[in-house]
Amino acid sequence: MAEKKPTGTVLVAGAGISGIKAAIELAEIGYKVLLTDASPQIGGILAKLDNQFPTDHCGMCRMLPMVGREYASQYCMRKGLYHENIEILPFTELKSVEGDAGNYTVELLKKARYIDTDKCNGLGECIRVCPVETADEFNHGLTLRKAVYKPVPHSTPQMLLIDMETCTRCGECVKVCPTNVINLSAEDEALTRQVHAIVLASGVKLYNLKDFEDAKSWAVSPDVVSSLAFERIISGSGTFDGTIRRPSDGRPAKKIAWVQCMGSRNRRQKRDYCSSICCMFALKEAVLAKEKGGDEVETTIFYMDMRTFGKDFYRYYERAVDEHGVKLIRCRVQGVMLNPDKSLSMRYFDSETQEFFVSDYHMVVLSTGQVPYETHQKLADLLHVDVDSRKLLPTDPYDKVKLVKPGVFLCGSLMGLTDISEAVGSGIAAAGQVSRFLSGLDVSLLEEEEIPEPTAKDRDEPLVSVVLCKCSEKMQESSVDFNALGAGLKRLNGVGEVHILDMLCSDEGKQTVLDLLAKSKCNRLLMGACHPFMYRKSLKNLAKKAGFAASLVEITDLSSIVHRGFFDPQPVESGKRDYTRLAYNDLRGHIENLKLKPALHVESLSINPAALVVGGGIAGMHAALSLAQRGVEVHLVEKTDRLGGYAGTRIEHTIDGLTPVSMAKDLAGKVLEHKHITLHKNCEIVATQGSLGAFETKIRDVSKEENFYLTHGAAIIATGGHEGATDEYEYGNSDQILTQAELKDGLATGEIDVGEAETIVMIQCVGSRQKEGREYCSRICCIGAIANALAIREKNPEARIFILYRDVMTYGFTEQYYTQARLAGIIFVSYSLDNKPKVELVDGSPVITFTEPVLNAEMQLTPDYLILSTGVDAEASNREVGKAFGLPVNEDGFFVEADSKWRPVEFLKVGLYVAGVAHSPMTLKDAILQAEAAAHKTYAYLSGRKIHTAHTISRVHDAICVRCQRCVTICPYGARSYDEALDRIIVDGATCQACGMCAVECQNNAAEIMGFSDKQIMAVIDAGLSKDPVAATPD
Amino acid sequence: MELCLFLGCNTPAIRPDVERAIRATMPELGVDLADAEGYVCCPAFGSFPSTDDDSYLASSGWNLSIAEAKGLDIMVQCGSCYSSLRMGRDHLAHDEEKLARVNELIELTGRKLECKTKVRHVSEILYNEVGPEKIAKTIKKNLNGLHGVIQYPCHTLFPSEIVGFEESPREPKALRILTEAMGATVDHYSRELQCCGGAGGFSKSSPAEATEFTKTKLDAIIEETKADFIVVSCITCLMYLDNIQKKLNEAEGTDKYHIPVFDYNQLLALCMGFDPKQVASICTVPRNKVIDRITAG
Amino acid sequence: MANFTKLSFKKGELNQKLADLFKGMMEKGVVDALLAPMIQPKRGVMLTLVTDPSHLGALDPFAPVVPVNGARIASSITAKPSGRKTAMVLRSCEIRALVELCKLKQANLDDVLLIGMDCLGRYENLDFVKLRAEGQSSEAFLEKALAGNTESGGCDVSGACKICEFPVPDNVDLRLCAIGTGAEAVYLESLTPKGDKALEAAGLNTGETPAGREAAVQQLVKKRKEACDAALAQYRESTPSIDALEDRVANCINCYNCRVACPVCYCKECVFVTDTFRHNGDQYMGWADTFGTLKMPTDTIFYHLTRMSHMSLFCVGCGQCTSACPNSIDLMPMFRAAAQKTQGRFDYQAGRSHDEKQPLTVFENDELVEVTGQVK
Amino acid sequence: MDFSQSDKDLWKQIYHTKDLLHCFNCSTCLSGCPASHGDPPLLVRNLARMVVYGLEEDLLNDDTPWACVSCSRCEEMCPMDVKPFEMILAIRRWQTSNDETRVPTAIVEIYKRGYTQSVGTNTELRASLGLPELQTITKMPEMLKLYQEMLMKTPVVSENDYMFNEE
Repeated sequence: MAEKKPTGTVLVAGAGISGIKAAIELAEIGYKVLLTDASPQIGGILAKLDNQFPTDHCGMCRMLPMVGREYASQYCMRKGLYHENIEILPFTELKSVEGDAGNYTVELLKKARYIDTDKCNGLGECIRVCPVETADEFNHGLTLRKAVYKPVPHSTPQMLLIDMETCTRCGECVKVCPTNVINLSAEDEALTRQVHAIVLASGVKLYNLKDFEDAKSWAVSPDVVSSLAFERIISGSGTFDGTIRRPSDGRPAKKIAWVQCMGSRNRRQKRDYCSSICCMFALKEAVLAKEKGGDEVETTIFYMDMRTFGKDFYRYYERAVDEHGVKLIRCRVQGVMLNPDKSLSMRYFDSETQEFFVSDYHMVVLSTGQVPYETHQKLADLLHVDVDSRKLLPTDPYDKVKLVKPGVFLCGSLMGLTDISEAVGSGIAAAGQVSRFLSGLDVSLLEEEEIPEPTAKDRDEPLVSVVLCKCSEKMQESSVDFNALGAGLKRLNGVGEVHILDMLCSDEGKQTVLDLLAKSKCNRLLMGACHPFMYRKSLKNLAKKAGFAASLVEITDLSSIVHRGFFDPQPVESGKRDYTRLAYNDLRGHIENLKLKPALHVESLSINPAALVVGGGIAGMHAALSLAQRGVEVHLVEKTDRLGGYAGTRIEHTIDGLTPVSMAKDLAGKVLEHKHITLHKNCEIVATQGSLGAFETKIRDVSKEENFYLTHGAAIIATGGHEGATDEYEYGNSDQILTQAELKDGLATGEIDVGEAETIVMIQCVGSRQKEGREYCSRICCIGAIANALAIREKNPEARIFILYRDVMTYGFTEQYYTQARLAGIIFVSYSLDNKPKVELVDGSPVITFTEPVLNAEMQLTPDYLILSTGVDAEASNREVGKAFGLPVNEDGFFVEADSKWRPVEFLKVGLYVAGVAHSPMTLKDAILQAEAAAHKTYAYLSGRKIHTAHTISRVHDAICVRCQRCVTICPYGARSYDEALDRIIVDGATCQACGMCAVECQNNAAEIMGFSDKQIMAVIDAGLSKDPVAATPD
Repeated sequence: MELCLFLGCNTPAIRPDVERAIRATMPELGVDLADAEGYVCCPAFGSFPSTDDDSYLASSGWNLSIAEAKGLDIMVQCGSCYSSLRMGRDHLAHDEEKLARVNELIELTGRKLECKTKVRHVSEILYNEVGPEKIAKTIKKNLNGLHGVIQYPCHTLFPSEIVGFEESPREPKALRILTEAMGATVDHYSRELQCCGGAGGFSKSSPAEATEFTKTKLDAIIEETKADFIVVSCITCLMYLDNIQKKLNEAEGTDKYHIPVFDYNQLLALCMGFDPKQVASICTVPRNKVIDRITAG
Repeated sequence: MANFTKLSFKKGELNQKLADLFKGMMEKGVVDALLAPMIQPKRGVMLTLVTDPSHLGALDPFAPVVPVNGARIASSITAKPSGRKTAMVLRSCEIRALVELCKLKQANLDDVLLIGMDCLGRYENLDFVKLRAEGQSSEAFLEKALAGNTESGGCDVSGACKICEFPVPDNVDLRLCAIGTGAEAVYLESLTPKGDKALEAAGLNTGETPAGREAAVQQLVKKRKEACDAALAQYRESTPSIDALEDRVANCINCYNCRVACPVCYCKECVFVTDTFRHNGDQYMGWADTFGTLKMPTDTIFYHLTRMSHMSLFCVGCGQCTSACPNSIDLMPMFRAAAQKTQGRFDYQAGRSHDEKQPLTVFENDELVEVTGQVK
Repeated sequence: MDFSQSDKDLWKQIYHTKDLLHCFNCSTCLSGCPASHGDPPLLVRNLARMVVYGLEEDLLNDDTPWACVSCSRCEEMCPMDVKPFEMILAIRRWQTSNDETRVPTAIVEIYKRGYTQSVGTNTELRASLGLPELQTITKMPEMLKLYQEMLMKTPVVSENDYMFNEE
């Protein structure tokens, strides 16, 4: 007998968003995932954030799978995560890792919660009676909690636990618990698991105001808070119901200051790095403060460099300053002084006027960053590896998510603090790397769920079977009369049977139901139970086993009504609400709905398992190879006659020791050799049609002047970019004025000799970060300029090198290069957008005049060379490629991803992905990370697993459709199109998210979300309003 | 223990009652003091440290070697002397070349410097070596019912890695705990960590601004606390905060500023029952009220 | 500058003059066909599609009657274009409805030379037939109406016309002007390059501008607006509640005539005749159970509210709904009052311009963000 | 100001240390500096820039380094560990060595009697407080001589010996 291969199993340690994303991506392609988190909850930092840049809303649910979404359940991610293939272990620490690549034994310690959360109803009687009060971690100590508490107030189901540090063991909670789930003598549980790969996603320790010396100049009042605590203060579910008040006395905070770089960019405290995300965080908070607190709220940010380097960050910054009036002051302040009236004084220097000012604030928010070394050292010890020279986990030089130890990957803030987009992107990329790694091992996938064929029974006259769970006897006594309820429902037209059971969630309960349903003649099923979030999946499986079509099963939260009745303090005699009636009307609504509901069936999409990659730069080649390695046929289309793109042909060395040109050569060699990759050089995209699994793209071979067609299941756009052009600063009028790329080339070829040069000046942000220009940061120019300056310094130690900048964008650990440059004697001088340096040609040579900001003095430089950092431009062909694929391109010429935070490499149209500079200017490592992520998203659909549409998608009633095409215009996902040849509106079932916009818009109900017809909705409303007696005489 | 007392210039010359207080109290607490015969200027930051390394470090070396010859650590009360000596020692201890040069220069004294001698501040000795408990036990009278505020000497705080002894230079507590050990209530105020304004060239080059600067501190004390006195442990702080109050009153035509200023050891001496005339007699702002309370108590 | 061509006619020969005009246009190949009101052999005046110019003798564009809103007819002819150049002579309410239908892809004006005509109102169909039988001519109506009197033999023009602020059509290539043009003359005004070309091809020279026209139009519009405000105020006062509204449509019999007559009710088949409103017996019984009684037919107020929610954004106020009702329910003020609010909400006016996007079909950038998170 | 006129290597003369080069003009040194309240204010950050730029003349004429109270708060707070107080002292030294009028008179006093002021001469007052006579160097002529001899070997005294040998 052949031995069964083990199921590919992955440990994802850390359930913040990057870990969750990695877990979902792996689970979706059929691997078993263990998702652990050391804290009692999942969600990480994001559980605390109500509002995220740039929409200032939440959008966490958008990281869930888009196609066949019912199989992962689509719901609010802030409440929880449920996935068949993911075992979630909160409050579990990783204790040890032993073994080799592909065969790791991990020891986990599952800490005792003292509450059986599977059975807890989450209503919190225990919390009410607990006598202990202590600072609440979730609200950063701004509020109090009990010893038994909900770690995240909005999670569902409530994952309560008891904090034994503060618990007095008085036992009151045990007495009142209606479900008997509290065990004060529970113990931690040690678990040992075998896994094939590990993803580290634990995040890093964050700077806080308690543990660090340099915070003590600030922590003088409760009104000095960290940026995360401020997030809780303004949260609707936070400390003051979303109004902005200072913690000390709850009075409105009208003047708020943010202080940047708290704990970061500090050589003295051995933290010479930037924490990357704090500038945007502060801008967002300042804008939110204005929005929530009104215009009279004054917001001031004290900063050194406003690091708005990411996509759309600069525009947000402009809006914050221009539209919202957020004030920015470039000054690092020593500390804050607490005044007797509780206001907080800060003294700062205004360089422009060369004067000091003292300002009083109601609240001071410290933009606290990361303290990574401790976390990295701990993980390195656990993995038996050494930290690298940066004191961080040793990673592959090109792959940020790949550890040097095989089979171990990392994502999220372990790479340095990441914003949501990077965290999500790295989670996908890590999943991609794991998938590539596991594809080389002898492991199997979890079996795919069988989708049953439609049966004739579904089309019979509707007959509903009703199964109700009484939950706990203890509760139903005082609230819902189940006998009357059952009798009432049984009387209804179309109800075949009513079963009232107890403990449906137990194994016996399930068996009982199965036995009952096996005998049933009904073809529709309504189950009234508890915790539908948690049990929906298992109850649906039960129904499936009993032969019910998935779309004809409804599960409703009956327990909330029972519980509400139980806890309603009003005595029956003084007019307590009739909870039996409430339950009856609710259930009746479901019954009426079920009666009218058609049997819906999912469609198994036919998937062409080939991918198209547009662009043969490093990102494109990396993506192609990532897919090909996993057996996917790839067509790589490159418009020029050579591979490598901009970086792979122009950049020999980067400051962090990478060699893009030789790397590109290496990749090109692999691409050419790979049996799964077909290269199409000199080819342009003409047009594309089709949808996920079945695209057909017309391609023009420019050299042969002929067109041909490629069919593919998905595509990755990796069209790249190039150095920007300029005519500013006398560029083109002197051979002493060059761009950074020209300098780099000239230095490499020796055409430019800086050996004798006395002075070299570089100007940053040429044509960038301004209206009517590149209204974005190109992200790589500051580091590029520093690299060039250091190269000059090496050839000529005596030359004076000046870099005129607006904000030095050496975010994250690249801050070290800024420091390195200063140490090499390179002089950095800032200028402001409204007072740019002026360049004149005197006898053909550039003379630069500018206002020196520190001394506020006019200065002049006469350099041998003036070097301009002109930023990164999008490829001009992006617009045509965008048009061909029907993909949006922003005003800067970069592709617009589906969601800037939660779906960074996807387009709204399913099956199309973006990677690299086509998305926005980024570093080589980031481009590779995106390529890996895009490749993985592609692979998830092309891996050979069945891809189903959801039951619930929108459809068109052709007979009553007038083809006015309003629905096509309105569909935010581009799932609807008008087919001229057929004269019909077509719905792309994979792309449709059933948002319902078309159904709302369509005047005539020709657009309908299946299973949500007007008739059903009206029937539910009628049932909700029904007043007939529940049951006159119970049987 | 025995320590070599480095007095500097202001204390013995202008406020010898502080010297008296130190000499009176420390032995009572088990700290015997030896004199540094032939010591010279620390040197003050405005002197040799502002001209060249040689003259600065040679003077430091001169002083350090006196104590080193006795095999004793140095104890200082004056903040400037403490900081200058400690920084000088730090330079020498970490730079063999400089140490060699200094030894070359002080060779004529016949002394040799190995930088074994440590430089310690009197408040650090009281806090770490003696301890608040011992002080509480030793005193005969106390400050019960009196409110004090602290003026921490900047020179004992910054830069912490060279001069510091507090757990946190941003949240110093030694003087508070020592003062509380004598029964006083210590009030916090917003400008607690602000410099007295008396050291260096500031008060000479910008007298009006320097006075205004110190005024903000005194105003904060008056408005925010119930201070009966200010506790210092630096001769500059003592003299400056004491003398400026009279100036302020004269300039503003008020008597608003009348908070007596004491060196910590003076309060200690009073609580130990020493004669106020000897240990706390020289001042601008009258100290009678506080002294009377202590002696009466 | 507007291009006007003066068309003088002898008393009683207006229709002849116009017939000559269009005949010339067709013969010169300016257009292949003409859609215009023509006198029918037996009775009445109807829009008629003419491809043979010899039949133009029956032309009567100014006949004060609109049996069917012409936008519907224009939609039928152009939704799937014939490729034939067609002149269409329509009134303001018809043209405004046509503009909406174009936006809804139910009509296409590429091949159409749109000729609008000044309109002083229409009689209800039966009234018109009666007046014609009594010998009233279009010319006589025009003369009397221009003098400010539309009442004749106990009949008056429809309520919708009395409060119509758009006696002069916009968004046309050519305009047949009768207001403020003086006796025995109408003008043909060109408003577009297409119109200019047509005039030129027809060999018509442009000449003087009718001097009194602007003032006369303004005065008429002002009068109509005042009447409109008064009528809507009166309606709102008389219908302050949902009960009053229900009372207003109490006699509705679900014949759906109003829906058929409405030019902007553009659906092929109305949702009210689909399964959605075909209920089972137990459904009726259930409703009856809730209140003890159930008025039949059901869904009448629901029908009107639904139609209102669908159509009020496009309503041009032509009043065909009122005219169509066999039970004399005056629906026009209901729709006009609602339309005034709903269109006002979006700063939209049905039929005002081809370029204005219909409300609820366009999203502001930041509106979609909330659905998808995408930032454009 | 034209940079071609400034001395790019001036910083090496004044404060030749990597610490200075770390400075990124963040202004932390300014906000808590007591002497920054002066008129003119002591602006440590600006001085650092002037040193880096090599603005020799401006620096030579700048009195503000002498207003420093030596509290060293800037040293504690400086996130780049520029050691600004050390820099202030370094600027003073450079000024002194380039401009004899900058030589502080205090050092003449110290040379003469070991201290900036007369220590140990208040014998009566001291006695009244019960204090012993103090063994100051002033009272130990041979020792003082050795001290003077030693100082004479240091640059500031030897180069400006006329100031010390008046008598």
